[in-house]
Amino acid sequence: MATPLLQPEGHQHSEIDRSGTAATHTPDARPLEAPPVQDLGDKKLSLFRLLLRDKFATLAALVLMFVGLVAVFGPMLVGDLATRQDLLAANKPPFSLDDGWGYVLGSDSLGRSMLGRLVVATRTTISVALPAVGIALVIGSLWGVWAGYHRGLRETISMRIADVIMSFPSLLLAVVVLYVFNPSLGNIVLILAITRIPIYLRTARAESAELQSRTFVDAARTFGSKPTAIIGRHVIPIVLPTLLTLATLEFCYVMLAESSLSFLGIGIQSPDVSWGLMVSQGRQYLQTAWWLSILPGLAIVVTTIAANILAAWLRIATDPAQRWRLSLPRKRGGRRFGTALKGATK
Amino acid sequence: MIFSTLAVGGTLVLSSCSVANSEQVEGDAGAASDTIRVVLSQEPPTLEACEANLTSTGVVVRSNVTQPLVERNPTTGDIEPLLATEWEATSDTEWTFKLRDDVTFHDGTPFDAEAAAFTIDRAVNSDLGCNVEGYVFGDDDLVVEAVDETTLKVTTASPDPILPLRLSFVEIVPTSTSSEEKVREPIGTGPYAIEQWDAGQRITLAAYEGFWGDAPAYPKAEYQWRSEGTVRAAMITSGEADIAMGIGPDDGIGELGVSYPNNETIALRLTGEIAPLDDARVREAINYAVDKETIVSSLYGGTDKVAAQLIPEGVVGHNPDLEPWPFDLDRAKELVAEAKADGVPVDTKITLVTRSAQFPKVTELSQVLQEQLSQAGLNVELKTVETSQHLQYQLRPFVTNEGPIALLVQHGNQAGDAAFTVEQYMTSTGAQSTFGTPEFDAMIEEAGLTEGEDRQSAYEEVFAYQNENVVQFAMIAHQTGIIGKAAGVDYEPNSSSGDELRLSEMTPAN
Amino acid sequence: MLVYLRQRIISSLLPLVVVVVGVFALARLTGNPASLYLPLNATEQMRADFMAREGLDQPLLVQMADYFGGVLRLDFGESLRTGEPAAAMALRAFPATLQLAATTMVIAIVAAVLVGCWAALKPNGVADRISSFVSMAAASIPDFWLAIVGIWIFAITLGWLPTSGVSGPEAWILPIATLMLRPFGVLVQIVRGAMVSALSEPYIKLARSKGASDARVVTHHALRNAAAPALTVAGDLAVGLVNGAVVVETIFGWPGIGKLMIDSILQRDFAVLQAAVLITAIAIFILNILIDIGYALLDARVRPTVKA
Amino acid sequence: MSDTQVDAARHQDRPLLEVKDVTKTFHVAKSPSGNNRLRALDGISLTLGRGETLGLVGESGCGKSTLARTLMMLERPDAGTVLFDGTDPFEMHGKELLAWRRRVQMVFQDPFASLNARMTAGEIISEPWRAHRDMYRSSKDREARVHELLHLVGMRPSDARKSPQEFSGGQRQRIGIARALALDPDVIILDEPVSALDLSVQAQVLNLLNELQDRLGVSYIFISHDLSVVRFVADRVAVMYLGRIIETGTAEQVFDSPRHPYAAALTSASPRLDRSSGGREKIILRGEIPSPLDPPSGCRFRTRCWQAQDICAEKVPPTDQAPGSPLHLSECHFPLDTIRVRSGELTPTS
Repeated sequence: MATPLLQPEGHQHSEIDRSGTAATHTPDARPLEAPPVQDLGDKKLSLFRLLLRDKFATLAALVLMFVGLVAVFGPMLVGDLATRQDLLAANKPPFSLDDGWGYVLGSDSLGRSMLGRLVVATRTTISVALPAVGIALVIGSLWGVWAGYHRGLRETISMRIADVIMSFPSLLLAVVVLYVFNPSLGNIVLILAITRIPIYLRTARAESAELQSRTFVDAARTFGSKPTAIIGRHVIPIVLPTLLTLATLEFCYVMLAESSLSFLGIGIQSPDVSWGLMVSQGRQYLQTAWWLSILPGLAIVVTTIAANILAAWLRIATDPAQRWRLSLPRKRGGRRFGTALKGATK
Repeated sequence: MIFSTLAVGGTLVLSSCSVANSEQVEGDAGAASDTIRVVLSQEPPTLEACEANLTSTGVVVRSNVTQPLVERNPTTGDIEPLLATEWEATSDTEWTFKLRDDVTFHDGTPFDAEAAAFTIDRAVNSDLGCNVEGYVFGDDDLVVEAVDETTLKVTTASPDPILPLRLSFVEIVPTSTSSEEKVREPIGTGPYAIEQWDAGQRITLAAYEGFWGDAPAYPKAEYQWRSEGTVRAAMITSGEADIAMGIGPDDGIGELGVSYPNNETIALRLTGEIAPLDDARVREAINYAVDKETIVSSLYGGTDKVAAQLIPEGVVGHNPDLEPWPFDLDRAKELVAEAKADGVPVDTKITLVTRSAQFPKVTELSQVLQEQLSQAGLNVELKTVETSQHLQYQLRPFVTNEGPIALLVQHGNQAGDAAFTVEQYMTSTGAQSTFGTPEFDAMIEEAGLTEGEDRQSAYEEVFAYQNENVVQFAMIAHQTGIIGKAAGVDYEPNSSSGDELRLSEMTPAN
Repeated sequence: MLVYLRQRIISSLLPLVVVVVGVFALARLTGNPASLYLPLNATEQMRADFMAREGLDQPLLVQMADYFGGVLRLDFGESLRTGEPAAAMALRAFPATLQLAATTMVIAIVAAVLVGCWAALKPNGVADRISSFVSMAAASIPDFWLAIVGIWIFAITLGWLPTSGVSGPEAWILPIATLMLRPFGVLVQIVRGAMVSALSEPYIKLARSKGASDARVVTHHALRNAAAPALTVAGDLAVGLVNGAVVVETIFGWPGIGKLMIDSILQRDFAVLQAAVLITAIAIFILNILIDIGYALLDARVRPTVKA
Repeated sequence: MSDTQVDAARHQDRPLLEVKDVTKTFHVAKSPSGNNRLRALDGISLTLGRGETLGLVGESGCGKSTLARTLMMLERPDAGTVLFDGTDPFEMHGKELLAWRRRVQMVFQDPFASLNARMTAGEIISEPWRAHRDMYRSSKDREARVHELLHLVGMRPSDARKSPQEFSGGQRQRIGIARALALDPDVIILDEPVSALDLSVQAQVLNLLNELQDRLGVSYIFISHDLSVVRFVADRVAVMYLGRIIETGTAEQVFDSPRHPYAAALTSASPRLDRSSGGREKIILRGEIPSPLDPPSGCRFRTRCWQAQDICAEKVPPTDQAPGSPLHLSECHFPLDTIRVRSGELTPTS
């Protein structure tokens, strides 16, 4: 059987060519039908303007801003409302102004204002979830990017460490830390952060391992760029949106994990209060006082959804290759939220 | 008679049915009539008879699978005959028991004095490390002797007026039982024999046809376990179970909850040798500051009783005349201020240690206590720990270096005699006592040697003395347990139901 | 592939040992189990006896050597709590978890693929918006709360399902529904995103313009592209489930490994804890390898090259 | 091009780049025969003179790209030496290495993959200077130089602010060339620089490359499987087969009188820009390229060669000089000048 000597396609793809350039690129695609974007000199300003074009993203941003403000200033405003007990006025239903605005969301099983407790819990929740996600994100991502870029032994060892952490019972870790040390906020943050590092580590490694074989990374190597410079310039900016989207999903996970720790009695301890703890403690009262668990649960759900919407939007807005989509007229705007996540989460 | 409440209906006939298939689906309507379904809060770690004083084991085993020689009537506190028909102290240290001669074990072997002697020897004198040994007997071994088939002689190292009470915790097993290792599924003389244990899922018991007493109303019993109180409650309301143990006041059991005094008392135990708790005025202030009435009425739906002492009514030594400390915040503040004026460091942080999930609403209670003590002008910090950690605070050697501690304790006197309480909680070297006084120690030791009426009044004095002169405790409440009970079952729980759930007292309601 | 498998298995052995050693050491940091297993009024002598009987009076390294010596003879020790062999307890509990996890993942993946594809066909359409909100909400509801609400509604109020337990197929519904929410929510997002990307690729547009039906485009072209990220995420989610759905197992009385682990931790039942961790760690390593293989089959780009 | 050192070096006699016996083996998953060593380069030797264009041709998988990557130090050879101006870059470290990097640059095959889509054209072109901080220190200088480079490759200064998505393939490749020129290299390795482009665009880019060479005096190693393109740009040509160079010579020598049967087959198959020499019959090779994991013994081409004899399986053919042209080398036991290149005769008979 005779075969043509030269393969007709203009695409060289040998077994030893490990460049792995994305096979999805057709050899001669015309430029994407990208309409010229207005001059994006001032990125911040235009980001803001782009945001305003998207109702959902704007709403999400407002919700998050509100949550942030409540976390920072709320506790000052509510004063001792969150701690003032009145056993004789326990479990008052919400949406009644009989006891003043402080009790508009009802009272809990000790007669404390639900509003006040939700506000105080906002700060605790955020100050557990944000640092936990942040620490895991920074450590896991940098480690994963580094391991994936260099491959070889560094990659193998890193992945096995990730395996170890992932198959380690996080509850044991929690009990140990809380036993040997104290169940302080800092320790809970630490546990949640450590156990979530592998998620970022694995995702960042996979992306980075793929990126380090890209041609533009090879190009950077031929200039003599150092690995750290290449990672900083070519790998991290591309991996970051995926990792950030992942982080917003993780933000939700961490809030839930913290509430599960509370459910098992080893999470945030009274008199500190978080949304998760409120849901956990309120579960007993589902049939007698539903608001004890529903209201903090709603806070978790709304915050999570807002964070996810904004993250999906941000992912597009920060990607020059996709940004034009946002400036299209409304009905054609393709991926407004919920874009591709290659990230792994649990 | 012993089981006066026991009613034998026509269901007796059903007991002759062969062992039904054990894969009966719960909720099966047909199952309701001949199987009593109980849901516990945890799976028994073992059913070993010599561990039956553990609540989770005893609730299944005691009086159902195995029986002791004598038993304590939970209502009257009297010791009543069971496998032994009569007993007497033949000397200061020697007791003689007359045993029944019509009893057989589930394997058909007859019960006799030898089996009883073997059991006591195995539980108390062996190296098995039985829980009952540490729980009801001291360091000294017992000398047991089977005089004849139906006569048992027990000799103690020192005089022990409550030996029969102690022996009521020893569940009799046949001599074929291993004395080398513990046995997960014991053979006993009780109305039910263990049929099957599907680890992790359920235990089924079947009525023993050769039982010496009246046959139980339900030919079969099935135990399951769920750790969530709301789920146990739900199983009653949805008809999946007939009896649910350990229901909390907000678990949603509704009308089907039956409350009973469970002999548990909650109190704050104060480290009386660490400032500022070393000042009696501060300890008194804590007693005044706790608003027990409101706690009981608001948190516990008014079913608990405000406590004045560590044991409830019905336990030998309970002092009926003792009044609970009144709630008087002003007086508390005054006492703290006085102490402060005398240089007592009342601003020192006091750690209020509680154990998560120890009893219903413990989290709520601890926050209330923290708030109320703070109102009195004390600096109180809350610390919630899990069981293992809690024990480090509860038992000697205590946690040190954590400053003054107010420990929330839940004490249950299962045995029905104040001796089991005061030796532990009130002597200056008691395993669970932080301090005491020499006079008090002497008083307690004397009380332990008394009998009958003297014993009652001696312990009454001990409790009064504690409140007046020692004040190691700030009493809160005698608790009430709630059992979930399906409408189709007649059962009246009593103070020992939590430790010893007598299936033979349960009958189908008509 | 075989070379890769062998290397992977060898390189996974060490982490396995690390996990067990770590659990061994950490568990013993949480204090002495003696007081948990002895009566409250146990004497010092009884304590000492207990420690000697359980070998807990030995130095940590000696205990560890003893343990690993036993493991090599397949003796994993006995439970302090029940006196049963620890390995038997772990092996008994594990299938319950595995069955639950596997069923949950299969249903979650199928449902997520269907919903995700449906949403992706018309980005920003009504279906898309609804599924986005529902899936995100699903992923952010605390599972224990949902479990209790589920029992309340379906077992108590409606009486359709049993509250808990493992009897009969209908007892699986609530635990699975509770467990699958988060995997489902996250996977819908992934599938939808990947599908939107895939559907906007030129070759898909070409296929569509040639008149291929939506269903065909989705199943023959786009889904294959969307599978890789979905597999990664699904794998990690499954690892989470295999490691024990503690909360769901606790509430529904499901005799699984997660519940066994938390009980063993709280009861300081070291031998059982170690056996349980070991068996889940092995399962997770196997799962990870399967994910790698699946990934390699799907996408040659990430097939690991083995370097000498 | 004011670097005096470079100028001085350029006037010496020895070749700018000398590759001797370079071998590169990859370890891969095992083949059916149990071999896991893939010999991508097997004793490659070649030279490149100043201002010269060396065309490197061969089928996909023959090792061309590996050679390019090795020359760029993206891969390290297992054996052999690479001498650039008499020194081995693989022995270099630190500043010396960085200085060498400046002299050798590369243009990649895929203009879509070789440019980071998140950067603007200006950022891409100026990226090399981030590693070479001594060049164009001020941002003003850089900007000016970027505009200059854009102009050099035929683009507008305003293009500097655009991102790669906004350009066509040809424009992107121009940006890639501008980036390669940013460091003022002496040698540019062009790995299939036009194969991803439309035919009309190909010609434009090739013309640009020729023009740049004339203007800047750079040397090219031009890798392609497209013979017509190579013929258009190359001064000399090297033909690769399964990791070895089996024939080198001037473009005329290799194209018009190939000595190795493979080169003959290759050149016969190429559509010719210049038809003046008269149509040669196309040679159709039988069989697939053997797996590089299990290359044939002796002469690697023997499995597809129509004149293979027993000796071809036993001995690796020696290097053979064409009579009268000492620089026209080939590796064949039976070079083609011993038989007549005539239509019909070369067609395999099976």
